[in-house]
Amino acid sequence: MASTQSLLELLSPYPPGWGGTLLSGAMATLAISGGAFLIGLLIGMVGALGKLSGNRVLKAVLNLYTTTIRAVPELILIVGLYYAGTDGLNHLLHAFDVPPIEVNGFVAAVVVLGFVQGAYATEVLRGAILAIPVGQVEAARAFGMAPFLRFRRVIFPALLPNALPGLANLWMAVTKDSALVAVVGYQELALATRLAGASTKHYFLFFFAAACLYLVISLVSNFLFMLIERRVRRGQPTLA
Amino acid sequence: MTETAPCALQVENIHKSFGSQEVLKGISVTANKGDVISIIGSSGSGKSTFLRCINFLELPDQGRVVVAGEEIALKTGRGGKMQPVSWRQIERVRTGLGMVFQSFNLWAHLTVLENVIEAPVHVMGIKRADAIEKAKALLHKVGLYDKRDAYPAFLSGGQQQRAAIARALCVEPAVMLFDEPTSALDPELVGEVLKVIRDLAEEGRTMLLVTHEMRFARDVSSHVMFLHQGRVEEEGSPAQVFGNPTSLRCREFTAGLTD
Amino acid sequence: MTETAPCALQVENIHKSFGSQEVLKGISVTANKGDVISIIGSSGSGKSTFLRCINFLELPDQGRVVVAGEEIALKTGRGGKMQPVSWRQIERVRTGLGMVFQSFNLWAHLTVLENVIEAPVHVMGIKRADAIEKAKALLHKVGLYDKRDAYPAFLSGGQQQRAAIARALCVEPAVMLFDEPTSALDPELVGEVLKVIRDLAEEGRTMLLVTHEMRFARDVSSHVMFLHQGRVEEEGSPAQVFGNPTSLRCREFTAGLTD
Amino acid sequence: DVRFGIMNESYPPFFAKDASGKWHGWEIDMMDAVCAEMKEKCSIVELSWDGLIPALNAKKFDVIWSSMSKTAEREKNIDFTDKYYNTPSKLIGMNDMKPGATADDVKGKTIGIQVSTIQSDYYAKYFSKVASQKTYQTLDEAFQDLAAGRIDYVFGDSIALDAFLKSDTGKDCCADMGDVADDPQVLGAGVSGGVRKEDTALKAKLNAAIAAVRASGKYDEISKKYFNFNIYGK
Amino acid sequence: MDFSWIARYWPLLLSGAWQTVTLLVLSVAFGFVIAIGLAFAQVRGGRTLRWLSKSYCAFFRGTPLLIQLWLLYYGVGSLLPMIPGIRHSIFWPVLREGFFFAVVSFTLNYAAYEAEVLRGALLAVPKGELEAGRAFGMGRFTLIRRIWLPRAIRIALPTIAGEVVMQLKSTPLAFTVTVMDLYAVAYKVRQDTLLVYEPLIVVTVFYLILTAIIARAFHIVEAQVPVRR
Ligand SMILES: Nc1ncnc2c1ncn2[C@@H]1O[C@H](COP(=O)(O)OP(=O)(O)OP(=O)(O)O)[C@@H](O)[C@H]1O
Ligand SMILES: Nc1ncnc2c1ncn2[C@@H]1O[C@H](COP(=O)(O)OP(=O)(O)OP(=O)(O)O)[C@@H](O)[C@H]1O
Ligand SMILES: [Mg+2]
Ligand SMILES: [Mg+2]
Repeated sequence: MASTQSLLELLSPYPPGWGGTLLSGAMATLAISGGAFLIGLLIGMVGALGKLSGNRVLKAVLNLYTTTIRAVPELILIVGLYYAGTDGLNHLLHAFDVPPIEVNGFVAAVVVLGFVQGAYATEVLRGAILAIPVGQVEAARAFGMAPFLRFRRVIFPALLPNALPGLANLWMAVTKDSALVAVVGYQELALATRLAGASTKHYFLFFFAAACLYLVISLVSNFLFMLIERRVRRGQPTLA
Repeated sequence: MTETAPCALQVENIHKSFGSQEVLKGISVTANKGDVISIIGSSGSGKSTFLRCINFLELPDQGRVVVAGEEIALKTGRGGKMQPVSWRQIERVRTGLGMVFQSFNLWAHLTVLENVIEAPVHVMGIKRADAIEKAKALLHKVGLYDKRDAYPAFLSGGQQQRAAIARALCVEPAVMLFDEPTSALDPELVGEVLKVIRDLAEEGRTMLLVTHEMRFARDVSSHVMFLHQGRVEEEGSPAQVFGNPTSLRCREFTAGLTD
Repeated sequence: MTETAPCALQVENIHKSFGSQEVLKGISVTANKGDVISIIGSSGSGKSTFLRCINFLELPDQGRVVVAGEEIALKTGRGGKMQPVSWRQIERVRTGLGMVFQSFNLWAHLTVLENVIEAPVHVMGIKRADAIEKAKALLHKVGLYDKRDAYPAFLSGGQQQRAAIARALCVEPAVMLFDEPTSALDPELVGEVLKVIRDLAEEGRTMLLVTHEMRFARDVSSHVMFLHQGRVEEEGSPAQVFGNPTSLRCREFTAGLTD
Repeated sequence: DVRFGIMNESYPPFFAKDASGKWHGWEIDMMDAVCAEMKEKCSIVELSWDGLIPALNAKKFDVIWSSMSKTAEREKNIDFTDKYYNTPSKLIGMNDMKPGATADDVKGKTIGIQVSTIQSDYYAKYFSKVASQKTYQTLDEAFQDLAAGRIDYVFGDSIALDAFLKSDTGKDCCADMGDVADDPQVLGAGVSGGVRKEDTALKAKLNAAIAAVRASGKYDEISKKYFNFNIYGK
Repeated sequence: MDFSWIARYWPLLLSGAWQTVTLLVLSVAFGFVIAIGLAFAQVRGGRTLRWLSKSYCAFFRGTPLLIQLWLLYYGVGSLLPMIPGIRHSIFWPVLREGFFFAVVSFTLNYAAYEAEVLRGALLAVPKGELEAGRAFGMGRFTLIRRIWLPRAIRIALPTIAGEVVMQLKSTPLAFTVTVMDLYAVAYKVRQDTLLVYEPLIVVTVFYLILTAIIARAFHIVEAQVPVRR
């Protein structure tokens, strides 16, 4: 009977303890979130520059992207892409006599979450770029820097201090949103926790354990973000 | 017909409006190798805007810019405004046009030395060690060697301005655009900068120089332009513009000098 | 013993270091009502720092500041550095010390007019309509009335500087600290500002003025200080400092003026 | 080869996953029995509830085998096999309350019900005029609120409710208030397997297998391992 | 596509939409006020304040909102009835409702995220502009109210808009404490009818409208001060 088991046994990393399940769930969470965050950053960077490019059509398209993608519940995106999407894809492939492919649930989840992250990141980065003193960019132009070089050498380092807090928030949020991948049959930390809770009825124990794992993840990331921020804020006077 | 050597910079009939305000109403200038052209005029008369139009930091509404014989190709875009055909070309041309901004615009995340070597290393592709060598010499020249590892936010106004000058000099552009390069400098340093500009002119570089210091304009330039209400109201040799201007407005403006 | 009227501003023995660099090594100044004191010196000699120490934007390491007879109370804080006893007192005293910054520091989210009325309305508690009235008059005076609804980012350098001057004048402070208020202005406008400063002095206001324009310093001031390597190297009436300086360094520095 | 779709969250004693990732429970045993009867090789596909229907339609598996009640509403979208179990519905409440499970008893009280269960339909039909309800995603949450005194009753499937009453918290706070009056129209359809509408052959095969398992006594044998009453219902 | 169920569920949908909007508005409004305090504590506060604020943010950003809601509702909330007399006090009707706990925990969580954004924006305000304010004798609060905060908020606007939308997307969690927000209604419909997409599409449309309103509102504020590019 579960209630007679000591709590430590429940958390032991080897079955029948649930510790291992939780840990591997945490690893899955990290993998999914990391992938999604990186995709999001990439999309966000392109999106932000696109929005600021002054091209009206591009801007309209990107506005549509950020508004809709942020509005649509992630669940519908994942379910839609994974089930309806692969179905459609395979129909299409069938028409060309290509054998059907199996979209991996993990890949679908990462792509969808990354796509959503991209919408948020676009706005974070757009704000950060707008906060760069315009003269610094003009100086880069005046010295004949091509757009990519300008971005790499001036805009990027100058936007980082402004963008980091928002990006850190996105990272924190995606580590929790990754719970959604359960709908495609992928088990990460949140699901592992509910499973352990439901099986043993020790909800609080496992929720607490999961909270600790999440907290460790975010304390470590907090620390890393702090180091980066300290580095990119070099040259800024402290506010007296 | 034999071709003459192209002049270093030829700017024709630049027009520029901000909203309904027409700031430049057709300004032209031609500069040969080694010319130092001063642009004077009251505050808000469009001097900075003119300089910024030359290297396309502002898109002129109309006009022609030819740098060292190469014309910057423009096409008429939407709404009848000019559009460059190729930003690539502009980027290439810009490397030959050094600029010192009125508000310095140093890169805040780089130290003084890093600011100075940034363009040589990353745009011109000069070896880092060589660039540092050259940058150090320049920083010595403007008296900023001690501050080479300081970030711009911790510099005095004059120090920032000197850093900006060193930064522009380090790319050794054929044409230099100076926007009030001595506004934050003390008389001694103004003298130093004057010397630097003279040396550069002797080396054959061309300079466009916006300034409020008439004395400086008189001493340094081969040609002076007086901008007023978007037009060139008066131009000629310093002696003529300061000594014997034809325009009443110019006479008023330069009156202070002879006090 | 009868008490004499307190002098408008008394600053004694200000010391200030940044890291290991000692920028000010004991600077003092006393200004009576209506005095115009010019501070000259080479770039990086600590002029701005000195002004900023007076209204405690930089905390001096050591020294005394007395404004209109009220001494700003300081205590020795951690690490032996001075600490104000009450920031409240400093805030109150600052309302009597107008400042024009070398880099203007206009508030970017407010239009020119809003910048000018900000302090009168929200610090002095003047009625908005009255403040606008006054601000408009001031903007007329500095020739910026047309630009009153523009945001600072869209102004030329000289226009920004004039906005900063109008902003400082609008609070009608007893003591004004000007940090190179004419650096971005053309000769005509410099003349205007000179007139404004003279008028203010006649009204009995006290002014401290950092400037690189020796001519301006000579014409406007009742007293001139020459800063060098953190010390007052030379001071006295303009005639004396510019005409017959005792210090060799000062002689060199002002040499340009008599050209 | 038949693939069974099971919700990936445990619902003991019907299905639950242990820490090593193995599934067990009454419904799993039942599945094995049905498969043996059909002479098919069976596999489990686990998905969250949200994924079950789309995955069924996308042919990622063939039958939902996850304690899903058959209702008229649901039958519009998928087909159901014959029922394989049906448990009574009952009320539990704070132990200081008077037992009874009629509309009169619950008058003015708050009843906790799991979302989209046959009990919530029953509530709508019989109790909604006199009592108020709170909707929970899982019964476990409702139990906690009952123990905390935020609601007066929990109305649900008797097996889950009895399990709670036997637990440490349940023993202390709450008591059985009795079964509600039966209404076969609402409560009677029972739990069955869900299949795609076009899969009539599979449906027939499953129906036959369920009937055979019932007839052979295998059904009672499995049930005895978990329950001490007849879980097939009437 | 089958939307016939709307005929039966529209009262629930309406009340769900209302719950979603109130949850969002209340938590964003209260959360923003708290965030301002937290951000300034980190930027200007002494060592203790800074540490407290940092820990607060680390905890609330570091743990899932769901777990915070749980701890509050099933943890703290279930201890409440033990306070003598509270079950008969006038507060009980509010205190026993999941809605109250949802608002509280959403507010606390939103504040932590928003504080981080504001902190960055406060640091991005050019130092000179603050000095100008100080030089004119602005007191701490005048400076914050007139210069620092408005300037920082403008810098952070795009990010703040994103955080508000994210908060909207978090409201479905309130269902775990029995709040029938719009998403929960859709969930119920899906369970009842086994329709996969249709109920979610209704939610999506509603979210889209809300998001468009939020984006528009922020855009209007953003456009008030033109930026030179
Ligand atoms: N980006 C802009 N948008 C709108 N108006 C502008 C912009 N830049 C400059 N202006 C206006 O154009 C006019 C000319 O500006 P410009 O900076 O060229 O003047 P300037 O001659 O350099 O003056 P100063 O000597 O004060 O620097 C001014 O009235 C200014 O307000
Ligand atoms: N915040 C700071 N941190 C470190 N060093 C500083 C800081 N501010 C100024 N300095 C240094 O202090 C010295 C004096 O600076 P200050 O701004 O007072 O010079 P200044 O006399 O106003 O010069 P200028 O005429 O160029 O404006 C300079 O060498 C400068 O680099
Ligand atoms: Mg200019
Ligand atoms: Mg200075």
